[in-house]
Amino acid sequence: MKKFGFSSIKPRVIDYDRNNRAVMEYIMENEPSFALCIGCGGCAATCSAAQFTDMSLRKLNILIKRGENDEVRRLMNKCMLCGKCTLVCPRGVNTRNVIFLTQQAFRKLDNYAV
Amino acid sequence: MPEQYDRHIIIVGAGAAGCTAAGQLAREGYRISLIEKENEPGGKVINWYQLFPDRRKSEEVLKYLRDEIDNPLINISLNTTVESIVKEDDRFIVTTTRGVLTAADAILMATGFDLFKPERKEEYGYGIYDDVITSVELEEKFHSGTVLTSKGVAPERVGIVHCVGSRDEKVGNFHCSKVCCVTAVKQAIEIREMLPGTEVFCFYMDMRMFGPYYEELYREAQEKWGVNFIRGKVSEASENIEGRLLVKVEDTLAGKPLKMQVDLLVLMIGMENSLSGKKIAGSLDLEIGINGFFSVLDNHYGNNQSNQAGVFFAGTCTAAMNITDTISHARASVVEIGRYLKSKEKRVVL
Amino acid sequence: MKLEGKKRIWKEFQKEIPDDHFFFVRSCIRQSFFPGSEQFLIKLLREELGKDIYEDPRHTTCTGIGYHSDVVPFETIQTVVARHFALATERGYKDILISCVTSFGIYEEIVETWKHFPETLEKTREYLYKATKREFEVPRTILHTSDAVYKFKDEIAARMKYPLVDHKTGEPLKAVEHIGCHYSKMFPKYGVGGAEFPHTLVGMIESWGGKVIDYPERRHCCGFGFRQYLIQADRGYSMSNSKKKFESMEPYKPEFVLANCPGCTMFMDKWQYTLKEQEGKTYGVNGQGIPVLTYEELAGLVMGYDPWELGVQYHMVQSEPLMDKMGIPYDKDKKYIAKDGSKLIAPKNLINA
Amino acid sequence: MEKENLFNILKQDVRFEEGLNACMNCGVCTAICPAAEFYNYDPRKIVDMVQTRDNEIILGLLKGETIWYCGQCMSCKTRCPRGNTPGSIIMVLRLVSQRLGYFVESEKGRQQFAVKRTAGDNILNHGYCVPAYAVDPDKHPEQGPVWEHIYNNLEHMIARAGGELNGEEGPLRRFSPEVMQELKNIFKVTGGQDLFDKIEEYSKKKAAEMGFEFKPDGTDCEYFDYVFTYDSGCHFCDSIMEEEYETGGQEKNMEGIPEGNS
Repeated sequence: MKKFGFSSIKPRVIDYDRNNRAVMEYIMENEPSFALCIGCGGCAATCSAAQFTDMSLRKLNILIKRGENDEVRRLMNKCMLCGKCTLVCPRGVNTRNVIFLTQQAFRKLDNYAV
Repeated sequence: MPEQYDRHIIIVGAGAAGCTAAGQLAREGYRISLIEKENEPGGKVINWYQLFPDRRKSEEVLKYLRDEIDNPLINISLNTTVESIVKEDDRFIVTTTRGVLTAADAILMATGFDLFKPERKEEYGYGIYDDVITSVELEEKFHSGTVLTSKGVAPERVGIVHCVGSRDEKVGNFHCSKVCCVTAVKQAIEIREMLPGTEVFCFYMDMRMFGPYYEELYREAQEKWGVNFIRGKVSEASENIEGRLLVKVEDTLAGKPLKMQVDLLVLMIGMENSLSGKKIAGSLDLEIGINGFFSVLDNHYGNNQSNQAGVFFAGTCTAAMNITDTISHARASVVEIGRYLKSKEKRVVL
Repeated sequence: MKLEGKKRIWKEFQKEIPDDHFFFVRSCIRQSFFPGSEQFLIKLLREELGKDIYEDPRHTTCTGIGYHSDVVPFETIQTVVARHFALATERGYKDILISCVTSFGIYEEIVETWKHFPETLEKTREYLYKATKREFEVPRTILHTSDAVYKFKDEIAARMKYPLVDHKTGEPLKAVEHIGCHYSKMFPKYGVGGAEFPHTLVGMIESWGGKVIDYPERRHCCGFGFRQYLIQADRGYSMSNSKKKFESMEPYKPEFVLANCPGCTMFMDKWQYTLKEQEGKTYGVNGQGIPVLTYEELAGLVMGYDPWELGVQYHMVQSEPLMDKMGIPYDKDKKYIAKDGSKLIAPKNLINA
Repeated sequence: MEKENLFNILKQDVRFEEGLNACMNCGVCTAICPAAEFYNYDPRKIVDMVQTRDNEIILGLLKGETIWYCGQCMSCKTRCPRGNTPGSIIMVLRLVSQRLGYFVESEKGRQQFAVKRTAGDNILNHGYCVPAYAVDPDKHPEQGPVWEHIYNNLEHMIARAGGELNGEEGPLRRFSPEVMQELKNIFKVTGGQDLFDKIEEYSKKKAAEMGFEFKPDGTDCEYFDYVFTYDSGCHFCDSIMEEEYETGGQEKNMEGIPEGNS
C-alpha cells in the first residue's frame, strides 16, 4: 500500500447513541444519589488525587453518565478513595461510593463481559 | 360618592398584569377601560396546561384573573387594538380600532410579551424539521393528553433546548427570559410522568432556578423523574434519514462535543417586548431599554413608572417575569397610579 | 422536512447580484487543479450570456491560503486585496467576481473590518500607495462566481440538453451540495440564502432538474483546514472530517456532490481516493465513488459541452457513470490528449473508471 | 524587567478586538468544531483561557500545541451567542506566537516553517499560493494518480482548458517582474516579509538546537522533513489540554496517556 504519512482519526465526540451505559445503570441502581449531581465541581476542587494528576471528579461523573468508558477507566484508578468529595457535595452525592462502584462495575464487565 | 369615580384609567392588555391591576383599581373605586386585542382575557396564561413550580392547572389562575375583572367599574373591550395614545395636558386620548376613548387620567401599559419566533434560530430548523416544536406547542400536546411525534408515536427520547432567543446576541436579545429554565424542568417532569419510557434531556447554559421551590423542582426532576441535564448550548439540529433529529452540543462539563439523536426537540422560546406594545409606545415617546422592553424610571424603586408622567407599566412589558412577579408588579402599579392621581388632585385644589 | 420553512429563509437572504460588468479574479487552486471550470465560467458569461467579464492578468493570488495558515499577516492580505481593488478601479469596475470561496470570505472580512475600523482602511490605502503607488475604491459588490451562475441558472436551464435526471427513467438525480464554510458562515448576508440553508447550489440543482439531499452533516466543514492539509502529518484531520461527511451522506445514495469552494471540491474528491486506498471503503452506490463537480462543470454538462473540455476527468472520482445515467455522450479516446491532439498515457487507478 | 503583557499585545489586533467580547462558556463553538471532533481541542477553553488575561496562561497557549489545531473554518463565528469569533482569536494567538518566537516550542507550531517554505514562498516566488508546478506529487500522495498525470502534463492540461501555461494571461500565467515587485513591496511595507524572516530565524535556531540539518531555502532539508512529517500521536488524548491549563504548557506529562490515534 502507498505510504500517505497519516491516517484517519477516531472521533473524540461523545456519540451518545453508540455508547454503552451499563456502568452508569449499575451505579444508578446501587447509588441513586448519583442522579443528583449538578456539576458544581466541589468534589473536583477538594480531590486529593486532582492535586497531582489530571483527575477531575466532576468530569468523571459526567463521563460515566455518557458512557465514555475508555476515559472513565483511565481516570477512575487515580482516585484514592479518601472520601473528601462526599463530605463537600452540596447535593449529598456519595461520590466516593460512585467511584468504588465504577471500579466494581468494570471488574464485573471485564470478568463476565456484561 | 368618592372622588375616584371620576377618575378614568385605561389599561392596555388583559393578561395577568392587566386583569390584576384592573381588579384592584376598580376595588379602590376607579373607572377602568380594559382593552384586549384577543377575544378573551387571560393573556399568555391561556397557552399553559400546568404551571410551575407546583404544577397547578393554569385554569385556576385564569379563573382568578377573570374573577378579578368581574366588576361593574371595569369596561372590557375585546378584539380591540390600541392604535395610538396622545397626551393632551394631563389627559390621554386613546384611539382604538373601535373608535376613540377619551379622557383617561392615567394609562397602564400591561401589554405583555411576544414569544420569540423560533424560525429566527435557523440552525434549529423550526418550521423545517417536523419534530422541532416550541415549549408552547408542547403545552398544547399536554392539553391533548399525550405527547406524540409527527409520526404519531411516542418519542423514545426528547431534547429540551434552553435559551432559544434569550441570552443571544445573534438574535439581538441579551437578556435572560427567566422562566424558561423552570418551564423546561416542569415540562421534562410532565413528559416523564406521561411517558415513563421516554428519556428526557435538558440542554442548558445555566440553571436559573430563581424562584421559590424552583431549585426543589430541579432536584425532584433529577431524583424522582430521572431527567438528564447536559450543560451546553445546542449548536444545531438536523434530520437523519429515519427522520430522527441529530443534536450537536458540547458537553461542557466533560469538555467534549456530544451528538445525540432525539425524536422530539422542544425549544424553550423566550420573551420579547410585544410588538403591539412597542407600536403604542411610539405615539407616547416611551423609552425602550437595550433589552427591547420598556425602560422604567428607576430600576429599584420606580419600576412601574415610565418617562411619561401618567403612563405606568405592569408586568412583562418591562422585563421577563413569571406569573407571581407579574401579579406583584401589577399590584404595585396600583399604588403608584393612586399616588399619581392624588398628587394631581392636590394641584387642582391649589 | 418542510420546504416552506427553507423557502422563507431563502426569501429573507436575497443578495443583490448585478446583471453585467464583472471584474474577474481567479482562484489559485482552481487554475492549478481544474482550470476548465474558470475557463468555462468566462465562456458562459461572455459567449453564452453576452456579459462583460474582465480579467486583469496582473492580479495575483490574494494570499488567502497563506493568511489562513498564518504565515501572512492581516495587514498584508488587506493590501494585496486592495491592489486587486485598485486594478478594478483603474478599469472602472465596481463589482468583483471571485472564483474562490477562501478569497470571497477574505474580501468579506476585509470590507467588514474597514467598516468597523475605518482606520484600517486608511492604513491600507497608505500601505498600498507606498508599495505600488496605486489607489482604490472599495467595490460596490463582492460576488462569488457561483452567485453569478445562480443568477443566470434559469437562462442555463433554458439552454439545457441533458437535465439532471436519469435519462432512462426520468427520475431526478440525487445530489449533495457543499457550500464551503467561508461562503456565508462568517457573514451570512453575503451568501444567497444565508449561513444555515444557503440556496446558491440548491437553486442550480433544482433549476436543472435534480433533487437535493439534506443530510445531517451537510453544514460540516470538508476538513481542508489550511495548515491541517498543507502539513502531511496533519492530514488525518482533513481526511477524517470529509469521512464524517461521507458516512453521513452515504445512506441517501447521492449520485454526485456539487461543491462551491475550490478546496472542498478538491478534498471531497481526493479523500475518497485516500480512504479507498487506506480503508478500502467507497461511499457511492455499488462500491463506486461519488463524483465531486464544480458548478461550472455541472452547468457545462447539462448544456451539452464536451465533458473533457470542461475538465471533469481531472478529478480522482470519474464522472462516466453519472454521464451515462444522464445520457451524455463522450469520446473515451479524447479523455487525455496533448496539445497536438495526440493521446497521453491515461492515469491508472482512478475511481469509477 | 517587567514582562510584556501578552493580553495587551493580542488586543492590538483588530481581529482580536472584534473576536473577543465576553465568553459565557456555552460550548456552542466546540459542538460543531471540526478540530474538537478529532484533536484534543476545545475552542471554548481557549477563549476562556484568553479572557483570564493571565500572562502565564496566555504564554502557555503561545508555546503549546492547542492553538495549532484549529482549521479556520470559522463555523464558530456563525453560532456564538456573544458574537465572539474563537477562530479569529486563534489567528491572533498564532501570529503573536510566531512574532515572539514561541511557535518553535511545540510540535504543531514548528510546522509553520514548512507552511512558510511551501505556500509562503510560493507567493513571493510565483504570485500564487499553490501553483500546480509547486505541488510535488511525492509530498502529496493523497492527490492520487490523477495529480501525477496533471503534474507531468501540465502544459497540455492548461492548453486543453484553452489557456497557456506561463503565458501572458489566463490560468497559471507568469507574472511580470513588475507585478512580482509590487507584491514584494507590499510584503515589505506591511510586515509580511518580517513575519517570513522571523519564522526562518526562529526555525533555524530550533533546527540547530534539535540537531537537524537546515538549508536557507527550499524543502530539501532534514528540518523540513521533520516538521512536515513528524507526528508524536499525542494530539488526540484527553489529558493534554487540562494539563496545559494547569501548567501553562511548560511541562507535559505524557504518562498514563493511552494511544490516541488509532
